[in-house]
Amino acid sequence: MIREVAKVVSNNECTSDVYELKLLVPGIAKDAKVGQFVNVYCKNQVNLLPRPISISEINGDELVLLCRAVGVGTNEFRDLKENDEIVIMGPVGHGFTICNEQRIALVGGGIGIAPLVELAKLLPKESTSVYLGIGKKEEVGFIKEELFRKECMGVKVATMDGTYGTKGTVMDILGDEIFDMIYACGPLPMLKALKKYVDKNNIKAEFSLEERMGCGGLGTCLSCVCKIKVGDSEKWEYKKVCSYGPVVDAKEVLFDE
Amino acid sequence: MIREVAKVVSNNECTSDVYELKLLVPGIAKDAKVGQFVNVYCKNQVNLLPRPISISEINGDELVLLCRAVGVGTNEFRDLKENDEIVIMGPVGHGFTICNEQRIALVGGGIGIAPLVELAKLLPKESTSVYLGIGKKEEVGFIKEELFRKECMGVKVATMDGTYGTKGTVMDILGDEIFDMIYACGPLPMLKALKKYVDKNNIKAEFSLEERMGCGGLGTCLSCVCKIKVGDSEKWEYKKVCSYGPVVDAKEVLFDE
Amino acid sequence: MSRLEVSLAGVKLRNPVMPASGTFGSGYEMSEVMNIHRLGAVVTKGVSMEPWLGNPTPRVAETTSGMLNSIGLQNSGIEELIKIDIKSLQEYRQKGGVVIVNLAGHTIQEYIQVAERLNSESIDMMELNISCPNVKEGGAAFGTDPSVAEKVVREVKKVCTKPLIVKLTPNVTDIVSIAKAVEAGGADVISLINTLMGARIDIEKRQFVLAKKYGGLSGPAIKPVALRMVHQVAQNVKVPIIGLGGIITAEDAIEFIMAGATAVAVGTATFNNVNALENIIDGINTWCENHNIGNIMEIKGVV
Amino acid sequence: MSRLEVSLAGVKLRNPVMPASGTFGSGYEMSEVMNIHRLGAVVTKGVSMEPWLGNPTPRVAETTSGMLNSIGLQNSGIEELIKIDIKSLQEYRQKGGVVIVNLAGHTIQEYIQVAERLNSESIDMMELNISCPNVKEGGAAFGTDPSVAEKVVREVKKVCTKPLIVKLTPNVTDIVSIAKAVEAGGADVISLINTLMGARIDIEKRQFVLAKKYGGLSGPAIKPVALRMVHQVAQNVKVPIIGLGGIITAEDAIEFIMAGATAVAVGTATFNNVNALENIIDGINTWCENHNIGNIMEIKGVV
Ligand SMILES: Cc1cc2nc3c(=O)[nH]c(=O)nc-3n(C[C@H](O)[C@H](O)[C@H](O)COP(=O)(O)OP(=O)(O)OC[C@H]3O[C@@H](n4cnc5c(N)ncnc54)[C@H](O)[C@@H]3O)c2cc1C
Ligand SMILES: Cc1cc2nc3c(=O)[nH]c(=O)nc-3n(C[C@H](O)[C@H](O)[C@H](O)COP(=O)(O)OP(=O)(O)OC[C@H]3O[C@@H](n4cnc5c(N)ncnc54)[C@H](O)[C@@H]3O)c2cc1C
Ligand SMILES: Cc1cc2nc3c(=O)[nH]c(=O)nc-3n(C[C@H](O)[C@H](O)[C@H](O)COP(=O)(O)O)c2cc1C
Ligand SMILES: Cc1cc2nc3c(=O)[nH]c(=O)nc-3n(C[C@H](O)[C@H](O)[C@H](O)COP(=O)(O)O)c2cc1C
Ligand code: FES
Ligand code: FES
Repeated sequence: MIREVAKVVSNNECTSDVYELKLLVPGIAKDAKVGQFVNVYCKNQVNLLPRPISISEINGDELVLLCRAVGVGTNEFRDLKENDEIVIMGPVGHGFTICNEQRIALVGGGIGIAPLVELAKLLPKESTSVYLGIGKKEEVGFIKEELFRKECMGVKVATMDGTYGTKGTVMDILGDEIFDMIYACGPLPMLKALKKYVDKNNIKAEFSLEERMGCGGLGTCLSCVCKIKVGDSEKWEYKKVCSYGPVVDAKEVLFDE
Repeated sequence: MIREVAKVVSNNECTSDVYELKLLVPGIAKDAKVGQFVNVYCKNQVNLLPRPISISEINGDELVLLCRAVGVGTNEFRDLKENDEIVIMGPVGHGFTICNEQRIALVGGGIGIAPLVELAKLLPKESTSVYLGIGKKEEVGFIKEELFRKECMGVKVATMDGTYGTKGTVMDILGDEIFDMIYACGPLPMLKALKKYVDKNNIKAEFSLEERMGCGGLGTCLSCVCKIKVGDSEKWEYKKVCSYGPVVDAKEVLFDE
Repeated sequence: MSRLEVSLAGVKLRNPVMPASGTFGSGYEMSEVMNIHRLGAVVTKGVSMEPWLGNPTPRVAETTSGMLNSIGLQNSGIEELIKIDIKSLQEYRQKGGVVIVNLAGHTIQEYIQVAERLNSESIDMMELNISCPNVKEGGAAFGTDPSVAEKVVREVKKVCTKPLIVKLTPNVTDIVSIAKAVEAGGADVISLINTLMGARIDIEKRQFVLAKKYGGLSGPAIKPVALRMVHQVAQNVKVPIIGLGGIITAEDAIEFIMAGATAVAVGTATFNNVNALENIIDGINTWCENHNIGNIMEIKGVV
Repeated sequence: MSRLEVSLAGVKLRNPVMPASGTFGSGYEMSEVMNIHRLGAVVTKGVSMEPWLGNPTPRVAETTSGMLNSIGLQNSGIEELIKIDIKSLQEYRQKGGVVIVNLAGHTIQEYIQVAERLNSESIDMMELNISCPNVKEGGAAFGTDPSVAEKVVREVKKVCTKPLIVKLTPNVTDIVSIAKAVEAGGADVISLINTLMGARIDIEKRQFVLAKKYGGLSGPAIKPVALRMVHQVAQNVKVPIIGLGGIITAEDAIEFIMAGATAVAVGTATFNNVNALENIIDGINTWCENHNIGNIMEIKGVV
């Protein structure tokens, strides 16, 4: 993990609030692995905390981030222009484990699609199907359907309002398919539903989690914890999303009701 | 007084730490009078208070400011580029009163020279002599000697280290000249010395004062006070530099020892 | 009742936004740069019986996202306030504005005198400042001990014929006990917070930036402390609360109302932007519109 | 004696800069991103006798120039700390680094047990945290009443064989009386400040950002309060002081030393910039060089 000044290669608007940021950041890119994240720091000095953003793609010296503008930080980054500089720290955390199962599903909800892009490239095309859930048709702008189609054997999309693909959530397009392995990232309600699904069907799965962070993955502040089961018992302990995760074994993780 | 977004016309380096900022700011410029000041606000949101800066020149829709980079704010403004925007409020306060005396001196110390530039243009050339005190030769870069020579009948310069003009302070070049009116702006020690001089010789004088400001001239916070004599007695009261001043009658003002 | 209308101890405000005492002069100074008729109330700077000189300068220092002040309640005394300031606010008041006068005193007796003097004047409420960190006697000395605070309020309440707001200092271990004490003493409204005591040093000069060393910290830096105290107090008293401390935006103001405040006051923000108060009023209104809120009090204390 | 060397209750530090407890793990986590051997001391996160679970999430919230935390002293207990954390710091210690363990407890008895257990370990000092705002019993409950604070310190001091630092909470009316009390109780060093209690509300969700509602405010926002308290305490006690609260730059650190601190600690700054501690050490050194200062203690308390 290092702190590095990244240079903006490009910053493209995908939808009204999602943008794709390509950064030249050789030191971090060299070590980056699929499913890890980086911290982006605000220029505005009133905002001290790091903004954790998943690594969406790793292209040589460059990292691609897919960001949704939701607050001060992500709005600040939206205004970055080519050649601007921005401070980044990473790569952080434990990413996805590449498996060699036959029937693999990538399940992404909203901006949680981001870390699945690199993953799609690394998994065997013929084993991997993609299930994406978004709110409405406009969001097709960031889901990289083309890329997923190229790298995987099928892509299904659900929209909440039914304006594109199937109407409903990503759970609705998973249907009754049988999988050996599911990789997922997305909003908490989606992960909760998936958790029930994989537990019930006894499917292996890895979830990429989100939690508010203080130190941004140094592992020193203990702000970003999630509940992880201890052995096979009912017991759990708080583990750090930033360093134990962000990707965790779905069997281990416990969500609050 | 209005709040206005100014556009930077130009920003030129005069010396290693002084720069000349030309601003297109029609609303404020229209009302601006010699000796008044404006407040410049920082982009950096951690710095909330206004930076009071004298109006150095008024040219139609444009104001010229002469700034010395001494801290966060004045360093931020130093980086302003052509066409950048910056928030300004003004014009603020009571400026200099134009007189028609025969023997007028403009006395400026360091960056205190700034408000005297416009004043030099307004006073009759043949009555007005200029006395400028600076630290060292390099600072000749901002004192606008040419302009003063054009507008006034003589310019004398003193440097602390003797590298330009006379060695010493501005008090040393005033010598034994007799004046009817002195206009002065500069560091406190200079004003204190001048105050003794004009009191002793019973010369009319106006001083432009500095004090730390909260509201920046709205007159609402009472942070910027100076001691002003009440009538002819020994008594004094605190008056606001921002609205009673920044230019005050030298006879009225009291400096702490 | 209109969307932003609120009521403080029976006094109707057209909206819950007012300037914080000491940051707005007496209001008329601001007429040049803003439309003061838009304000829910105007709160004048602290006034004492006799004129007070205030503290030596520098009286302000900038801090990260905040500022320190040690004005020391400079004011020209109650007679001058009545003659000039209150008079100049009459047009505002006649058009439906609420005028609140902030009271300063070195002794209980002085507070009482000021309150008595004001009873017959054309003002709507008085705000008792028992929280100024910048004067030796009076000020915060009265606001840090529950029994002293209760006594001051009770005594002033005996003479004061207008609804009485009591302004609390945050420099205490237990804000709830102070709030309960002033409520018991008869406060009609509680306002909080005044400034936190702080300092800044100029390391090149090797001295404090403020002539008086310590001053009162205000601005966005203190907002989390203010918000916590407003919530704590709202949970424990029945009288309405005016919340303040670091409000810069409409969203900040809404946080205070959700924490339990009935109205809010804005100080330091105005120094950074003369339009702050108007922007906040507009912003609250828009937010309520977008969230289908009929009257702002629907979100009071919802957290 | 080198330029930056200072001494705290007989313990020599190669420089006056250390991380703030709870913001640096136990130090070894940071070895990946910085050279911890440069630090004057390492202060470990708070440790209790048994493992503590900590609070539900969200545990942090950003505020203007600051942050709130309500970690709740999650830790794996003293045995784990000794086995893993203290062990991993031995290389640092052998090379001249000072190891300080921060103690947490729900009861006086628990503090005593932890201190006793640590006496025989290879550490240099203990820091008693009687100021954590995020746990119900213990923590700040011990730090807000002078007589309770004195008692806790006296009892721990009876068993503790290492120099004892006592860390104070700023959420009090009179920091001087608390400082005097812990000095009377036997504190060898006083550190201040811990966090100010604050809150933040998410107005769209209509709930507090932190799961526990209130949390501890740290970062540059609180620096003026910290600096004022360090100065007040330095004027009134004889034991050395570790100053902290909002230090981001070397200049900030120098302000604390000029206010009377012998050493400084840095917390939130590290979250924003992992190089903060090293930058501060370098910056103090350069400043001293430029100002012809032979040893940093020449400027201690100069204001
Ligand atoms: C491991 C991880 C990976 C992520 N990957 C992406 C991604 O690839 N693309 C993307 O658009 N977003 C991603 N997020 C969410 C992203 O971190 C937040 O949207 C962002 O921090 C919001 O910052 P802000 O300043 O815009 O919002 P504000 O609400 O102004 O932020 C205030 C504070 O809350 C924190 N915060 C707010 N929302 C979140 C959140 N959802 N998760 C964690 N912290 C939050 C911020 O970091 C900041 O400290 C990821 C989060 C995590 C934890
Ligand atoms: C009426 C008036 C006219 C001025 N005219 C000029 C001018 O024409 N050119 C110029 O270069 N400077 C001028 N100054 C000084 C200028 O205001 C300060 O240099 C500037 O505010 C410093 O801000 P900073 O952020 O760079 O410094 P910092 O030290 O970081 O500022 C911190 C705070 O202290 C205040 N402050 C610091 N120094 C001064 C000072 N000398 N006077 C008042 N406030 C101060 C700042 O405004 C700010 O609130 C004038 C001051 C006054 C009062
Ligand atoms: C310059 C200044 C002067 C103040 N004078 C007074 C005063 O006279 N009476 C009073 O009750 N509070 C006074 N205060 C405190 C404010 O009313 C308010 O409580 C505090 O500034 C916090 O609000 P803010 O963060 O919005 O500024 C003053 C504050 C400032 C900054
Ligand atoms: C995430 C976090 C965890 C903390 N944990 C502890 C702790 O375990 N023990 C303690 O004494 N102080 C703890 N503190 C308080 C800090 O040590 C420090 O006193 C405070 O943050 C102020 O310093 P700063 O502004 O430099 O962060 C913690 C602070 C933060 C931000
Ligand atoms: S973000 Fe600090 S431990 Fe995870
Ligand atoms: S700066 Fe506020 S009264 Fe002068």
